[in-house]
Amino acid sequence: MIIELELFGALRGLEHADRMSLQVSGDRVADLRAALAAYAAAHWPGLAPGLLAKCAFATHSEILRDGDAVSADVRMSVLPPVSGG
Amino acid sequence: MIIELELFGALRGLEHADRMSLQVSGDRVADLRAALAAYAAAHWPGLAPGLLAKCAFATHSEILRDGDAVSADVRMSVLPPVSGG
Amino acid sequence: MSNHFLHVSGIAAEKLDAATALDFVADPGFGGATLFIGRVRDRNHGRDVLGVSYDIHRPLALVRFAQIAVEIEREVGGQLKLYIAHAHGRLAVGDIAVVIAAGTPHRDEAFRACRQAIESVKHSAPIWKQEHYANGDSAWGEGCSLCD
Amino acid sequence: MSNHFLHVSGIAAEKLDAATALDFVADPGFGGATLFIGRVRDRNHGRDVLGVSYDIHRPLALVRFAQIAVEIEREVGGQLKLYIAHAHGRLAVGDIAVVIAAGTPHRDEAFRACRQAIESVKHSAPIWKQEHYANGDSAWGEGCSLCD
Repeated sequence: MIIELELFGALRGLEHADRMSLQVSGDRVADLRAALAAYAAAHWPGLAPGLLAKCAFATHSEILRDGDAVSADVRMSVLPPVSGG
Repeated sequence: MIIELELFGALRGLEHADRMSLQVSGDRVADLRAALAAYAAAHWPGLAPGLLAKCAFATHSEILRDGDAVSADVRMSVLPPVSGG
Repeated sequence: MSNHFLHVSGIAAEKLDAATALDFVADPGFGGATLFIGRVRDRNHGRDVLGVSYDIHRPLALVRFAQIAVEIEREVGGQLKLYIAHAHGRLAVGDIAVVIAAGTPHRDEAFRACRQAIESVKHSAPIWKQEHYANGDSAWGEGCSLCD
Repeated sequence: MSNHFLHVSGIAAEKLDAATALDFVADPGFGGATLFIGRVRDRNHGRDVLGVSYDIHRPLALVRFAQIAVEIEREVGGQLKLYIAHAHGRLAVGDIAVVIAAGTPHRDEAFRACRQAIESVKHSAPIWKQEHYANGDSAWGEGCSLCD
């Protein structure tokens, strides 16, 4: 399915955009994570090693775990390690 | 000798004044403390038991100990337990 | 929950303000109020900093701020008013990035609440800092992963 | 020592003010500032309080505030701006009795400095509080002895 992604922090600069769509095989966060890793390997040469593994995936109300389900109806946010304050 | 005293906190209310003079036999803070205790026993019926023992004696720049000297030339302050903030 | 003020400031529209935070947490029954202000520094890790840009996931940040308030209320275990506000967008050196205030009956709870709030905001709120350096470079902060 | 602001406020002439304290401790090199405000509460030990009168030994209080600043500078071990001000005279419920602010490069030092300052002021500065109750009574605070 196609998942709509919203990007934050360093990821916006890597994609040169704050939104993107991604073809995902499977319906879990882990599948989305794998699909994004494959996309990043092809398109984000400036990606810091290990950064994607530290990114969380979230809806607009909660952070999901790798075993949670994703749906084409729900836009997902990709959250790099946070550095507010 | 005669020592001039400046009173603070509850002591002002007991003496109904913020200054007093006291005849002291001896030249140490301990002698001043004893003289004030004798005066209080005669004139301060509302004095809380044990309060005078917790009072410190000070110049305008430092707190003195019982063995330190006092002088008729230096006005002393009597400091009850503190409760600022 | 009316005793929590949860806010993500749009820096273009309004500057963060300590007085607003302190007014919010005042109460006739409260003897202590604490405040933390985080500002943009002119140096970090030995580099000259001209400014900082904050990126925020606004809806998720407000959810997280509300969770932080509930966690602190449980931890402090008594009456509490809490104010959390974070700037969004580009800030210059000296500008206020975050304001946290806590009001409680006694001072120990106010200090604990304020400290816990800033630590939680820094470590778990969906906010990202990009530093802009004097030499023209920019870099995103290292940060804390939100994965378990 | 120019980084310490040591002040006993005359309440008749001026109200204590958080903004003044925060401005004083700001610095381009400082990322964190903390503030503590102590206010007069409407109840204490179960009694309704109408107001408080503070008596202060002004010269000795300024000496003690300066000592506290030096102690904290040694404890924190780095750059520090510290502001200490205490009201003198009669205050109503909600009025500010004490304002302490600390600015440092990083937040941990700012929290430690602010907390140590208010504890030291409360336990060792020559200041006395008299509470005025709704029933017309007044009472001096129990307090900490300054004898060794």
